[in-house]
Amino acid sequence: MAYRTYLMVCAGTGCVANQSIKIKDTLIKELEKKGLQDEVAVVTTGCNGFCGVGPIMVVQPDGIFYQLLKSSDIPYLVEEHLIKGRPVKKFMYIPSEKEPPIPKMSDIDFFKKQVLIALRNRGLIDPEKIEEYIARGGYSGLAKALTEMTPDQVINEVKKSGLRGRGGGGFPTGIKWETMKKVPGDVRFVICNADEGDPGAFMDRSIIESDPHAVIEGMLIGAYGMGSTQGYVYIRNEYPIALERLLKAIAQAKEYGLLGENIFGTDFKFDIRIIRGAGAFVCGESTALMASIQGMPGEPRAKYVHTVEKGLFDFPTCLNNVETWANVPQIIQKGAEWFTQIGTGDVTNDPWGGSKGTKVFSLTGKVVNTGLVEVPMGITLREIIYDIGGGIKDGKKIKAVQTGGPSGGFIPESMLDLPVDFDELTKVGSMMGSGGMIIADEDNCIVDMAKYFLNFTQEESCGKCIPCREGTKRMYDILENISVGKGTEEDLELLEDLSYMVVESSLCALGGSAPNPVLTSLKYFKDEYLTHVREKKCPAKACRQLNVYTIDEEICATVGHGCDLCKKSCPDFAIFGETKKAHHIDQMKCHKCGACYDACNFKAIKVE
Amino acid sequence: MERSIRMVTVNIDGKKIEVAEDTTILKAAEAAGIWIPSMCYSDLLEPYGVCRLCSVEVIRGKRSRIVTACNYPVREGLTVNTNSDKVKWIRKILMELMYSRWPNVPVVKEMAERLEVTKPRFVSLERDESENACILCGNCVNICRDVVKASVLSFEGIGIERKVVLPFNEQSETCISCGACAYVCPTGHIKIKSLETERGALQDFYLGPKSAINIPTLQAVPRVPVIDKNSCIKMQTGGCGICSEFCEPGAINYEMKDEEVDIEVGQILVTTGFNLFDPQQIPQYGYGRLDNVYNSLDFEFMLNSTGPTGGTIQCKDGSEPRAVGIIHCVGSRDENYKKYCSRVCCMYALKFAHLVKDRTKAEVYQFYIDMRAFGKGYEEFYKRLLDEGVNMIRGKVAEITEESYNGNKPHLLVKCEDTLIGKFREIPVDMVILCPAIEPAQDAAKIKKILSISQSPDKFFLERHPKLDPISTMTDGIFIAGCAQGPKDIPDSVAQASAAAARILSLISLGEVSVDPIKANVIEEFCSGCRICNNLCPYTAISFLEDKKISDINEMLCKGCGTCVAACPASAITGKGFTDEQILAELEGLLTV
Amino acid sequence: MPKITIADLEKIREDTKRTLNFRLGTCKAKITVHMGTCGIAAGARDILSSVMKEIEERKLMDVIVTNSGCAGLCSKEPMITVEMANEPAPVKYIDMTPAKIKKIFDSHILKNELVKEYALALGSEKTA
Amino acid sequence: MSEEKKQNGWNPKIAAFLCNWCTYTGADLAGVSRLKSSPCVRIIRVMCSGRVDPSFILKAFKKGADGIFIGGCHIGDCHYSEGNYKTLRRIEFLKIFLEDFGIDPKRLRLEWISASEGDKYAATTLDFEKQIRELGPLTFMN
Repeated sequence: MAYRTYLMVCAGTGCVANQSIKIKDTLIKELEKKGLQDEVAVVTTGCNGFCGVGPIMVVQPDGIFYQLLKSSDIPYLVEEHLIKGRPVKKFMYIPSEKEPPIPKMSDIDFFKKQVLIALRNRGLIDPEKIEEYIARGGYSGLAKALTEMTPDQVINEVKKSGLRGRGGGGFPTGIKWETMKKVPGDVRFVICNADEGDPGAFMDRSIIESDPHAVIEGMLIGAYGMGSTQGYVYIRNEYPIALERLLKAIAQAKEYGLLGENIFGTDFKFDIRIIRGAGAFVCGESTALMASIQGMPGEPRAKYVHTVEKGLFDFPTCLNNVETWANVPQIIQKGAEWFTQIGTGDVTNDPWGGSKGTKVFSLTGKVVNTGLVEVPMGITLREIIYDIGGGIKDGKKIKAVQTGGPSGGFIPESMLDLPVDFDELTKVGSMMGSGGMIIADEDNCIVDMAKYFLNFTQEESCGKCIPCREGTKRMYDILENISVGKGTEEDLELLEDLSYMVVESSLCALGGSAPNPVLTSLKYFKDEYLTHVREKKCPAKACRQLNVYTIDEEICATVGHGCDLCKKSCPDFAIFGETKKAHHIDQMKCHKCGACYDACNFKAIKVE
Repeated sequence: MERSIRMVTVNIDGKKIEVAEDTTILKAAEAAGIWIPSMCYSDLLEPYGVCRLCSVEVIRGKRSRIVTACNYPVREGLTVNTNSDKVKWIRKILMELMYSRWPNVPVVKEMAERLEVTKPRFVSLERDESENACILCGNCVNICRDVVKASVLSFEGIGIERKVVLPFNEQSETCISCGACAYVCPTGHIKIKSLETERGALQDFYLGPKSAINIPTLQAVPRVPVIDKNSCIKMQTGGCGICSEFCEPGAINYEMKDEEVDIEVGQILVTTGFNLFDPQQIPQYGYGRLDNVYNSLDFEFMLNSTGPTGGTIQCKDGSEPRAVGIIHCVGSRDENYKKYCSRVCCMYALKFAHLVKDRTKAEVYQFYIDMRAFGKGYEEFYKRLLDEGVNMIRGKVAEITEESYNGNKPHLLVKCEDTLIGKFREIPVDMVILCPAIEPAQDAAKIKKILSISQSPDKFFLERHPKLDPISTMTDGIFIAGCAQGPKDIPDSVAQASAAAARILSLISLGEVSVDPIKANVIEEFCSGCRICNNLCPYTAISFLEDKKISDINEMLCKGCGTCVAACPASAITGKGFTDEQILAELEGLLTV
Repeated sequence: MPKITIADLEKIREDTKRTLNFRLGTCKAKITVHMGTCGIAAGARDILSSVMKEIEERKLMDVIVTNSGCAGLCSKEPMITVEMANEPAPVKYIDMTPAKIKKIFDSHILKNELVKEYALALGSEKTA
Repeated sequence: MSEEKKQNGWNPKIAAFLCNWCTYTGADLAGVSRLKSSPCVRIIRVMCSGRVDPSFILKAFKKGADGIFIGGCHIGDCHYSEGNYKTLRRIEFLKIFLEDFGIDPKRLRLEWISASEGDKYAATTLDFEKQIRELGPLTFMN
């Protein structure tokens, strides 16, 4: 039956968490009530990327974008838009109070500057139907590779495309595949690293949720190129929806004969097994991941013998990130030339020469439009934050951008015109990493943020080697002292010493990159550290132990009428004053926990 | 396909060295006499690379990199700088980290001095001041998993919480107590505890576990190493196997197993020997309870030059005893224990006395009931001892207790009644040697049942005739000799053994054995095939002939007991020598007088 | 589903192409049925279903149907606007009946000839 | 006739079947150690107490034996390992229907005497003789 309209309801984890499934059910019920169920189809799609304003629905073919929907809005919306054909302005995206709402999805600047390769099918297909993926040109890349290209041609194509690892290392994928191909032996493995342990990063999750077949086709092509017959997807158990969709996709692929024996009639056979990660951040590292697949505890080993020579079960193994695999079908289908047009640098003779293609970033933090953006390499940070991200929330001033998750670094406001690509970011001490991009504004304290990231890596360290286990703990203790006012200037120097030592001598990349947040924050925000150390003050007032909490007598008495809320909330009974009169804080007893500041609804508590 | 060993030249600290490819930098440097610090490296194990102390700077083209020497395989044209400033700086901070967490571990302190690290700039919150703290080097976990293949020890917890644990922190059954982890632990954090408590000298001078492959004693015949099955790792879990690597002639075969071999023999000579009576059954003597109370076997251990003390007579605390008491008839000639005299104790007790006098300046007291020096030259030896000043006290020892005068070292007090002077005496000694009774071997009853020979009341095997034939038993072809027949010393045992051997050889030289004629046989006509007798015979001599449908007796197996003769309802079986007619005739003769 | 071959791949792509194009809005012709309150009163609903039926029967892969609010000329309802990809100006038809719809499909949609007698005017209002 | 025999010099006739390995050797030991045992016991040597056929016992009573004594090895000590088990079985059965023949079961006695129990052999024979004397001679109505 031909539908005249399609309601694309986003079913990414973000929107599902905001009840988008409930909205879908109300929609179906409403359409049946209005008798439109034969004309209007409801399709659940993967994540659209604009998670900040979920639950999202896009009405096709007119391309109208609705956001922040509630199931109570549905009857009105069906009536207005689907029956009377009038798009409802109330639910559209409003860039800011002054500007009018923007109906068309393509006009919203969050989407305008994005170039979709890995996420090209997001919001357009139902990820649980293989036919829709095929309709979008799916598996034609595999067909082309299997029937028209030899394995070496496939590898060469990827090499020429200048594709580099999207997991964070940025190692040219073509070279990795080529070295693996050279190693003798017929048993070899291909692994997709969907562990994604960084806090605040959800690119891989969205790719698998919106378009699982892209990853499967990518692995099939890679396996054909490298001559592997067995693939593994190591996916985090904390991604239930992605896991479920991947399992369905694999089942459908098997049913269609795209996985298993003699695919497309050729003698190429390939199978994929899912391994569920138990949520250890260290298992994102390749050798630890392989140890985990082998049933051993996730502990990295020295990579002096590369995993492409001796990896899983001591056989040659090629491990790539989800996004890397997702790019491969497009490269094969549209050719390396097309891929090199996007991105920076020149890769014709040196694959390290530039960063080609696009990168998916999870834009979070103090930015207006938080969500998932896929931008061409070479775009500047400023464009991402201001054009796509819609600038800083509540008009605050930006302080720093933290890229690459806990292994990345802080980039100060002065360097926002830095084009985003592997080499530029590493030059300033940060790293592309998996793609986490957290925006910090003036209210964020750099010491506190560095402490947060270091606490994460220190807790997630596998504890095998001395520098990472002991070094990061000592660094964390020093940062802890600084944030409670016990830091000294030698501490800063010691902190730098320890950081360099940990970077240089750690056994694996986790230890090698854990100090990056500290190093970059020391490099660009030395002054903030000094205020913490010298004046024992935290400019952003995040390190509570350094604040002094006093009550503004006047506001408390008149506006708050001495409501006693703060007195009740104070754990140390440091607040005195009868009801109806102004209260005051006994500085001796106050342990600066900030409970009163949070409790007072009239902002009577002042913090210096 | 095995890659041929290619030699590569490597430049370490300016020295050009030729080594096989894939050897690690650490080994190559060692070959060139260059020292690289390492804490978690052990030759027995795959390099684990966790302490990072062996970090060195590797220069390839213009890029230099810090790598760990213990597991970095060398390649052609590699230049290594083991002492650049950067390397020294990294090692210094690494050492500070370790030193602040484990300040009193000797291995760490020593390495810290060597790397000139005196005082760490910070204090580790996880400080562990004990000398044998675990420094998480992982050697024990790795050796247990890779070499011993028992995988008992493992790491638990990640990051700073990481520690080595036994499964569920309990004594694990899969641990084969091979001691490999204790051996390989650099700080002595793991100790081996002997669970069962041996008594006497074996316990006091316990020298710790022997290696699984050892020569039992230097006087062993044949003097070849043997493998102790329960403590050999290869036999337990299939790991290790180092001894076969080092045995050039390749004489070690792990597959050899104890086999049960059936040998056809004509005669059996039972020389199962004796056991020493366990003196613990006499609590008053305090054996196993008090220190320095040994039985004669323990003392023999001490006297033996290859024994635990190398021949010197010493108390448990190592000092030389000032006085030694030797007690005869412990358990022998005693109504409550063994009524018989064990015959040999008096003489070896005198030997002990002589050796104590000879090797130490100790006073010797012999507590005896009757001095039985009956053998050739024995009495003269006894006289010699009296001249050497051994104090002979005739009386059975009542009790041994532990005393200490005004607080100095406690010593033993032997209480007995000296029947020659009619007084009750208490003699302070430092050491007591008990001469326990000789009792039959533990499994004597089992041997008796198997060979169907009989035992005398004192449980030694019963000889056919005490005077005329002490070496054969009631059963033809089975002979006994030595202490299996009763307590006796070496000369008597040798005499008996030779006699038994001679008797057996005479039978062998005869070539045939005269079988006594008393046999049973079946009269075919009478036998109705009722098969009552078939399973009656303990020697399964009676079989059933299917074709003739009658029972038949195998002459060689039949011992002539006649039970089947009496049982046969048709009296179809006659017993030669004891036929019914003969017995009835005897009856006739006896009763008609 | 037997082992898929390249041909099957093409076939599946064609079958689901229509739904996909729909989603992207790329098409040859676009028919908008005006369903303001007056339009519905004048029977715009059956016009819409008849347009859908026409598309169904003719298996047109690239014709999009949308509805919109009242076009302003209530007396002439039910009205539809037909926009052809290659023609610049949309055409409004008035007093539609299922029969007229069929005629419009035959000539305008398929043969690109305007049906003058039903057409009200070319072009559309200027929007601010 | 039986009363006078009892008083004036009647000596009971006791037939004894002794196993060659144990009781017969025990009897020999008793003799060697000069122990006093009952003279009226007339000994028949058999290789094993299992050889004693119950019919012998009946025939012996018929031939005028006043008491019958059977000596074998202790259970478990039998030279032929199982002979004495069979004897024990047979004698128990025999005792049951001795009464039917008018013979007092006390006239038949089975004892386990090992080769070294000379004293036990002597004591048992004396006791058995005393017992038979009380019972008096065995008479049949013919």
